[in-house]
This record gives sequence, structure tokens and C-alpha cells, in this order.
Amino acid sequence: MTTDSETSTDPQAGHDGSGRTSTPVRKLDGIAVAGIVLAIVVAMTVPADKLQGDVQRLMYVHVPSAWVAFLAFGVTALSSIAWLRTHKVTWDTTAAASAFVGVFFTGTALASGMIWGKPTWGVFWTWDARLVSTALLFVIYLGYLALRRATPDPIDRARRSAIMGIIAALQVAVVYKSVDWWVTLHQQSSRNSIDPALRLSLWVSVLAFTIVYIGLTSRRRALLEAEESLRLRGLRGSAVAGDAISKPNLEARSDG
Amino acid sequence: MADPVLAVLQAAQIDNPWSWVIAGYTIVYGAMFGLTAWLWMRLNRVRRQLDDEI
Amino acid sequence: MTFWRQVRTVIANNLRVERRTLEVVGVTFPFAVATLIAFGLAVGIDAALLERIGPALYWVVVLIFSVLIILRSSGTGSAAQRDLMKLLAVDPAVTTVAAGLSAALIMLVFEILLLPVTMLLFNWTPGTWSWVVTLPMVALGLGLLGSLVNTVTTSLSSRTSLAAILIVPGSIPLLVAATNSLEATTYGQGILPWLLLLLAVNLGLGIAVVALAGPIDDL
Amino acid sequence: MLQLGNTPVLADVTLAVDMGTAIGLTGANGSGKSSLLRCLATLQRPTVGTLSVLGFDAMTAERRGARRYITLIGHDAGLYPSLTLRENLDLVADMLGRSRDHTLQALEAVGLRGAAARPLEAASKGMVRRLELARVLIQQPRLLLLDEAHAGLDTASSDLVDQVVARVTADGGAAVVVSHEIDRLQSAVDNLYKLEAGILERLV
Repeated sequence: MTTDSETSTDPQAGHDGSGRTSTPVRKLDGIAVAGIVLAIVVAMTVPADKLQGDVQRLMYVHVPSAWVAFLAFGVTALSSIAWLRTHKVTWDTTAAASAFVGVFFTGTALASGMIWGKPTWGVFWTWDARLVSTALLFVIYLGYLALRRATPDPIDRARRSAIMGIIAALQVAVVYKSVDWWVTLHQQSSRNSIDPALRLSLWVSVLAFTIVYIGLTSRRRALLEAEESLRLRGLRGSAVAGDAISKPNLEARSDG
Repeated sequence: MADPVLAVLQAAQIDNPWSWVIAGYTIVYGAMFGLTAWLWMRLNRVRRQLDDEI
Repeated sequence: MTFWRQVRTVIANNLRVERRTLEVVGVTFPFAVATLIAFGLAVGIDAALLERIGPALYWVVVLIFSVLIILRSSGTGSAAQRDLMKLLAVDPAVTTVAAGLSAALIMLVFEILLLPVTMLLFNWTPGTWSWVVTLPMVALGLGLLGSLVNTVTTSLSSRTSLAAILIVPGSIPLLVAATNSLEATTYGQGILPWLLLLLAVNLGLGIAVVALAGPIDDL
Repeated sequence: MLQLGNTPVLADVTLAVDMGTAIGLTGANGSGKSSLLRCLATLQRPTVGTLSVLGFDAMTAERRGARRYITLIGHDAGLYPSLTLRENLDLVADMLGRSRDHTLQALEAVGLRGAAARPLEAASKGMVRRLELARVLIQQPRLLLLDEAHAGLDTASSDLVDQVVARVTADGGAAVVVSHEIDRLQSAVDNLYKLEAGILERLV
């Protein structure tokens, strides 16, 4: 991959300066709320699982959370590649927003997985493949977000985190595979095939969560962009770097 | 597990699968709602600051 | 000058630096020994248990101490050093690959030194040949990953803690493969899948180093 | 224009350096001199504008072609502290594909022959600067960029700096020398510029 041109990396390009949420996002909010309500209703009314009973209903929040986390990190990786190719600010904010929302859903996947684990396995934490790899996923992307926080310059930050976004995606793939292998060696998988009605309910939840993901990510991105324009506005008054240093004045005092 | 936690769990009838389901749904959807509210409030505040300075 | 000759020159130089400063052999290694002893004391005098967890502790210590080795002050991580290399017309891929390979070699020395200490402290005999493969492969993976992380965190003020969180979770597959290939040989199972996993990790990292050389150059 | 962290560092800079000439650059601390040098060294890209270095377009990946002809002597040498002066120079020669025979000659030329076996970390600031000048002699750059060229140096070392600059320009190369010692700078360069608040103006 080569960087061809960075001629027009105006930090202000890509957002209108107001950080306003557009109407499609508002429409999406309505769909998201409807989707979630539908998902909850369906999840609570489908017949209980034959083996696990009602506890299995936790699957309808656990699995979609994990799915959305994957989707989010996939979007982060693709946006990172897109940024490296185009140097457009939008790709960087998309990567950042998506990683942020992804970490959030990894958290809900972990929490719901542990709550599901207690009644089924008797413990909150067990060395189940999904639980372990989700926990690792969580820390990998916390690292990604930490790297973003640690880099002050916007273009430098975009570049570093784009590189890390790609490496992290590679890591996730390998971590998943290796933990799967690790678990099959230690214990048999506890998964059983799913009844069609349950599957339908799962699909409804997955869809609803995906819409929520889109809504949250565009909100987060709007926020990142609004904060950036606020910061830029603050800097607009000051001229150039040399202004940071003014004539020394030893007489100056700050009484009062 | 610490005794108080155990006591709470027993009070919440851990044998009842629905209590687990409700706990899980509350946490997941509650967090989702919380995040949305937080983003919404922050966004509004930043926008207000932007508008003020124009 | 060709790619690999430049890589060799930088590696030779990095090894010479380590030979002179003995930062890893003389400082990091004793620290690792102290850590192993601390582990044993924390677990208590349960000879059977200690014997069982010995190999696991070995790999955990290798994994965590790789962060110290990657960030060692005598390494080639500073922004000024990278600038110098750029202006000597060195391909950024050369710099990253060379830093990764030299870290891997030093890592391997560290692993080899730590092995007898672990065997002694935890009364444990490996008795398998898989070490010959796993030690260098794990070292290589940690070196390459560390080198990438090193470039991504160059000159950041919170570099030390950042590098740790970026290296350790990503190197879990290496740990899984290393410990399980050991276990597999003990129980007479095939270790081929684990070796393939190690190979895949190293290959993926190698490709990443070369593919990301352009963006890394701009850092 | 160059922006760092959204603070404009260089606002209005138009500069052409002819081959075979040296220009001097002065300006207050923090006025962007080092950033300008880093741009010229192709280590940093201007945010907006055009930049051509030794005929290579420094805004694109093409800039890598220019690098072997550039020497930047900045705040941090970027050499290995635990290696000797000679070993450090040997590395430079190796990476450039030059013979190591030049190393001792270069050390001799900058008066460091006697300290060749001394580790870099035991060398004084003046010695490190001389070592970097020896690097210039080995690399024989077409573009020499010197930051704080005379800062903290004794007369002999400062003279050496000027001689090396003269040598590069005499060989048909170009040099950009940053210094606060205007009198000394004026005698060593062909044109003198001042960078103030990101704006470059010509003094002489």
C-alpha cells in the first residue's frame, strides 16, 4: 500500500462545521426504537428452548451484541484502509466512532454472556470460547481507543490508528481461531442446533441491533466532528506557531 | 462469592430463569439507552457551544 | 544495497548494542527469574501443582516480558533514529522488519536462558522436540508484532503503557499455540495444527509489516 | 502551509534554493524553522502547497527518491549511544553502500580520529556535532540541512560547520543553515532569510 497524495488534507474538510445530525439519522432513530420494541416482544413470546428453558432468551441480546461488535470492528478496519488510501477525515471519524460503539457492544456481549453463564454453568465466568475471545476483543479495541486518545495531532492520530485498526482486525481473526481450537481441546462445545422459531427471533434481534449500531455510530461520528470544529474554532483566533512565545516580561505580576 | 452478593442473588430467586433474563435485558438495553442519552446530551451541548460562538 | 543486506546490517548493529549494554541478558532476564520465584512463593509449597503450572508460567512470563524487550532503551524505537534511517534511504519496511527480527533474536536468547531456570525451579522436564520449533516461532511473532506496535506508538508520551495493551492481547494466539503444542506432545497428540497457527500468525504479521510500510513511513 | 495539531506552523513560505548556494535562516524560538527543515528533508509534508526537493515531488511517495541525497542535522542525532563514534559512522557508510574506508578519513577531517573508539554516550555535544559533520562528508549530500548550526559550539567547531557547508556548496550542492548567530551566518551563506510567525522574509 502506498500513500499517493495528501495534498488536500484540510482538517475541516468532511464536516460542515456544525456537527448537525441529518434528517436520515433522525428517521433511523424511529426505526431503531421500533426495531428494539419488536425484538423484545418477539424474544419474550417465542417458545422457550427445550433444553435450557427460558434462560436461553438471553441469547437474543447476547448474540446480536457480539454480532454488532464484529460488524463494528469490521467497519473500523475497512474505514482504516479507506483512510490510508484517501486521507479523507470522514473515514477516520467513521473508524473511531465504529470502534467506540464496537467496544460498547463487546461490553454488553460480555455482560449478557456472564449473566447467561451463571444459571447455565453455575458460574459467571467460564473458559468458554466465546466468552474468552470476546474479553480479548474488548481489550484489543480498548487499546485502539487508548492509542487514539494518546495522539494529539489529528492527521498523525488518523494515520497511527488506521495502521492499528488493520493490525487489530488481523489479531481478532487469529485470536478467534486460536481460542476455538484451545477450547475444543479442553471441552466439547456446548452449542446445540436452533429451532426455526427461535432462529427467527434471533434474526429480528440481530436486525434491530444493527440498526441501533448505525444510529449510535453516526451519532458518535457527529459528536467527534462537532468537537473537532469546536476545537478548530478555538484555534482560529490565534495566528501561527510563533505566537505561542511572546516577549519576556520579568516585571509582569499577577496580583489579585 | 461474597455473602452479601449471595444474599442478593437468593433474594432475587436465582432459580427463576426469568430473573436472569430480566437482569440481562435490563443491563443490555439499559446500557444502550444510557449511551444514546449520553451521546445526545453531549452532542447538544457541543452544538450549543458552536452556535454561541458564531 | 538490497533489502536483506540492509536488514542484516541493522540486525548486526542491534545485536552489537545488546552485547555491549546487556540490557536484556543482564537486566530483564534477572527480573524474569525474580518473577518466576515470586510466582512460586505466591502459589505455595505444593510441589505437584507447581510442577503442573511450570510451563504455563514460563510462557506467560515470556509473553509479558516481551513488552520490556520491545521497549528496551537500547532498541531502535526513537523517532530520531527512524528519521536517520529514512534519510539514509532505507526502506521503511527494512527498518520495521530489522527491528522485529533483532527483537526476535534477543527474545530467543531470553527464552533459552529462562528455560533451564523454569525447569529447575518447577522440577519439570519438557522431554519433547517441539521446543526447537516453538521457541523461535514465538520469538519471531512477538518481535514482529512488537516492531509494528513500536512504530505506531513512536514518540507518544504514554508509549510504555500503550505498547503493553497493544502487544499482550494480540499475542494470545502465540501463547495458546506454544502451551498447547507442549501439552499435545505430552499426551501424544499431533502438534501440527498449533505449528500451523504459529506459522499463520508470523506470516500475517510479516505481510502486515510489508503492506503497511508506506503509511508507517509517514509516521 | 503546514499545520501541526491544527496550529498553523508555517503560513506563508515561498523559498527556492539554488544548487551551489547556501541560505541562512533565523527567527525566534518556535517560529517554525525546524518544521521547515523537516519539510525540506521530506520527513514531513506541508498540509497545503507544493514542495519539490532535488527535483522530486515531496508531496508524493516520490520523495523517497530524494532522501539519499539529503543530510539533516537536527536536535537529536538518532545514532546509537552505546556504539563508538567509528561504529556509528560505519553504519551510516554501510547503509549508504559506501566503503568503510571513508570512515576514518572523515573522522580525521573533523578532528575526531583520537576519539574514534569512544562510545557516543561518552561524547560531548560538540563532539556529537562534529561526528554528524563527518557523516556529511561520507554521505556527500546534494542538500544539507543544519538546525541550530552554531548553538553551543566553540569557535573551532563553528568554523568547521561553516567549512563543511562551503564544501557542500562547492561540490554543487545546496545548504540551508539555521542559526541565531547572524554575523557568523551572514558570512557563511549567500542569502539570509528570517522566519517570523510562519512567514518567511528575505533579509539579505
